[in-house]
Amino acid sequence: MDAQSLIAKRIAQELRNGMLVNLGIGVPTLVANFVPKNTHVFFQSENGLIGTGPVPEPGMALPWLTDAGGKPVTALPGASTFDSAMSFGLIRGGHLDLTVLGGLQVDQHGRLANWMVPGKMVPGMGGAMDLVAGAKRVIVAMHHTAKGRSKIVRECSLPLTSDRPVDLVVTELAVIGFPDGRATLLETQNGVTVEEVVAATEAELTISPELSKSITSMAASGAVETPSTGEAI
Amino acid sequence: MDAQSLIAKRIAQELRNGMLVNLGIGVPTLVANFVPKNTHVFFQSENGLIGTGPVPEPGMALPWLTDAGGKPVTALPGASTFDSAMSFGLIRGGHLDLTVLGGLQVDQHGRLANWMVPGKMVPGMGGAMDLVAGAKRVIVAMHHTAKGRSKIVRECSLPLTSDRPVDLVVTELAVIGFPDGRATLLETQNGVTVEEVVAATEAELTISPELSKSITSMAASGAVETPSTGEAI
Amino acid sequence: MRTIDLQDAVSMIPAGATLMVGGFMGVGTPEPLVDELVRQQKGDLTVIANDTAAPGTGIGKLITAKLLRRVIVSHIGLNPETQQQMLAGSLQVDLVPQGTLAERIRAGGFGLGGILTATGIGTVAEEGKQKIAVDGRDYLLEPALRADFALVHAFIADYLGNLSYVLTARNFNPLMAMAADIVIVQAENIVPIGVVSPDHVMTPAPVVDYLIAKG
Amino acid sequence: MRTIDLQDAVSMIPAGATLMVGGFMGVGTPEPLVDELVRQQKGDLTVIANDTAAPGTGIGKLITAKLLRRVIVSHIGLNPETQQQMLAGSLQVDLVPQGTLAERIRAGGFGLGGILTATGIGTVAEEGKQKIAVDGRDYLLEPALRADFALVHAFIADYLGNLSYVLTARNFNPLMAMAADIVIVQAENIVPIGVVSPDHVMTPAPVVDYLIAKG
Repeated sequence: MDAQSLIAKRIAQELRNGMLVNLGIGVPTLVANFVPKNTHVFFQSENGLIGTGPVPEPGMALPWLTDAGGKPVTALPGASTFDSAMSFGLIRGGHLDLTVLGGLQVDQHGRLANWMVPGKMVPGMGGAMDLVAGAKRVIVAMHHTAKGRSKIVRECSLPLTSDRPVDLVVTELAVIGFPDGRATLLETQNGVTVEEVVAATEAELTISPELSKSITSMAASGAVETPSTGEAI
Repeated sequence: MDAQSLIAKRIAQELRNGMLVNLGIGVPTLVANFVPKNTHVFFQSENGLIGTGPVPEPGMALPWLTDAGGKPVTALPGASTFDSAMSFGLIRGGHLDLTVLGGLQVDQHGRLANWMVPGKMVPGMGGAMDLVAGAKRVIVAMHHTAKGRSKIVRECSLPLTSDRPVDLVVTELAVIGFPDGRATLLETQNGVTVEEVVAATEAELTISPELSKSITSMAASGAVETPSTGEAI
Repeated sequence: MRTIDLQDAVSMIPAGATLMVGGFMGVGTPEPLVDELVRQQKGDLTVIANDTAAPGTGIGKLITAKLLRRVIVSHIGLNPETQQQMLAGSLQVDLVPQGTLAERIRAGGFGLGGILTATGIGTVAEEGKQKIAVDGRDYLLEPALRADFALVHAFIADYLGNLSYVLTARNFNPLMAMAADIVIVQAENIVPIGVVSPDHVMTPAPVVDYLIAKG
Repeated sequence: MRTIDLQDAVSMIPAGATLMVGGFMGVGTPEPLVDELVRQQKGDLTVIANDTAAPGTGIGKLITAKLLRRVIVSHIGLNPETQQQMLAGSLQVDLVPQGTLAERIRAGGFGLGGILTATGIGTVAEEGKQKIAVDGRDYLLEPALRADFALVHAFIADYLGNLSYVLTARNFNPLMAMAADIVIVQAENIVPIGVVSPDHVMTPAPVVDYLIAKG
């Protein structure tokens, strides 16, 4: 499985029945491909739609039914549409259970930068600031590194999207959370060692007690090498 | 014609094609009976309706279609319905061309008191404060006096509905405006003299130059007695 | 969204809770929920609503049953019992201009801290409130309102919980459906998914927590 | 409401005017009005909109024609020409978070002084803005937005000017229809009075000033 699908599939495990979910463009969009069986979630598109369906069959596209990028989509039975104030009322008002967004950087307290690179890329924040400030749960889907440099940093050099910390970062190497405001390695992706994650991460990384324990028990059974302790590295 | 119809009929002359109009309960409601021919106005009911029609025929009342007092009404072709935020967005946002409201007192600067009598009647302001603060034009429909006392007073003894002055007060005796913030007698109702209005009015009353002129010209033709000058009395 | 019996829905509501109740002079009020509150004698309630209707109708029934400690409303003029309980000191009545009330509820549901309105300036409604100037004009800061429960009346609900309202029974219902921790809906008609066009859904299903099953 | 020819409608708009233009990445933008603005070479305009679409689409056409002095938008990422004009200094780009933009426009149309939102706190979006605490939480005061003209796209207009929008072409259109001094509507379909149910009217006729007659 490629890195993007790996990330999307892991995030899809966070989906629960009845959730209202907003997926950003790029890797987050792929999460829709991995919704667990018997789990019904509502996908919101911030241009005014709940119940976004897949890309229409050839010849069936309607110019008035698109995703937030302006690309034709379909609507599932039970869909609803609304204006932009309502769309962001759902987001800002705490009705959105989960948003999955791409990231440029996440700092070790969980703060996300994902909307501009000064002097280079200034697309505008679109709905990103509202999504991070307003969603009940924010998950960042991104590659662990870019051009060999960690995207999980001590301090963001890029402008923040919000001062509200995200809840989870899922990369092709690891799942990182921010309990007590500290970047904490919760899981490694299949076949990745804690050392590999730590080596690829600039931020101070706490190893979660659960992960330490499971690794220790695996080590005891000879499955892996003894890892570093559960202390901050 | 009774006093209430006289008031309502005069106010109806202020209606213009395409206006959005909100009528309060009581005398204001009667204005709908006197809409000039070939004038189409939209009547808004603040419980969420534009296009309020007359009372339904017997057996045709619908529990979900009422006026702001909860009484069954009909809807005219081209009606629209909306929630209470939208209803008051229309009012507060300057989309309402005219509101006609009852009054308890109006002071000589045009400020209206019409929502409570301390220690006696506390119905709540309902939509009155929004209507007076927000409508493009506010007309008060009321009797000139109550129990022999002027309702157009120097200063309101009752709590104000808004500090925004109303535009016009129409009583069974007179039409009074507030140019430059001063109560100004603009018209007398048919057969009523300026003196009678002045005598029935506690507020300082300026006589409008137009009214003075027309009275003077009528006096010159022997129609009325010479009135007081256009000065404040 | 889950379906629930009327009795179980009301059992969830503890005494002392803050409820938003849809309706305008009783029109668009979920009467079965009101009746069940009376039957279960849920007391000490705070109700946020447009008005207290009239005795025997909608919220008027809660007044008559003396279940309310406090109401936040724009109008009580058609219910003399509300006035009596207010004067007797057994009921706290907070009067709010109707448009301000609607926007404060909307703000609560839309994640806004409050609203800035000129309504009420220069009147008793401004007492105790912060004034804020924007572009040289004064506005009152009126804080957002939320509730523990919203009791919502819909004309149509589909099996997912998408709601539509009808004519003047809409009023405060869609605003309240956004502004409470738990949203309980009584619908006149429950229809299969897809019967209501996406454009005609006024409250999207994900905000609805419970839909009262037909008895 | 009056009906008007496309050409006459755009003739009303002076150079230098502030326009709100409906649409989201071009979807729900009144293209005939945009095309006519280009044909009449109305320049020096300020546009308030969600985004600048892409070259050849919606507001992108105004960008390409260099008719804009300033845009107040949430996103310009799909239009490299907007970025070029911004970097060249010929176009002022004010970026506003999308939800904040929607609410500021709504506030302008609903007579509110502005909005109180937590979005943007701790980011560059808070620069120069007043912070206001309500119930112990900080919010940014974001002032209301209004325009001289709103260019609105509707799916259906009736002869009175009642408007309905369709699916994701709704977006900013109903908000903008409330927030401008003069509201000009281009509708895909114009239908007799009564064809649209009162409950399905999304913008009531009295707020519409001009409806573009079919050519």
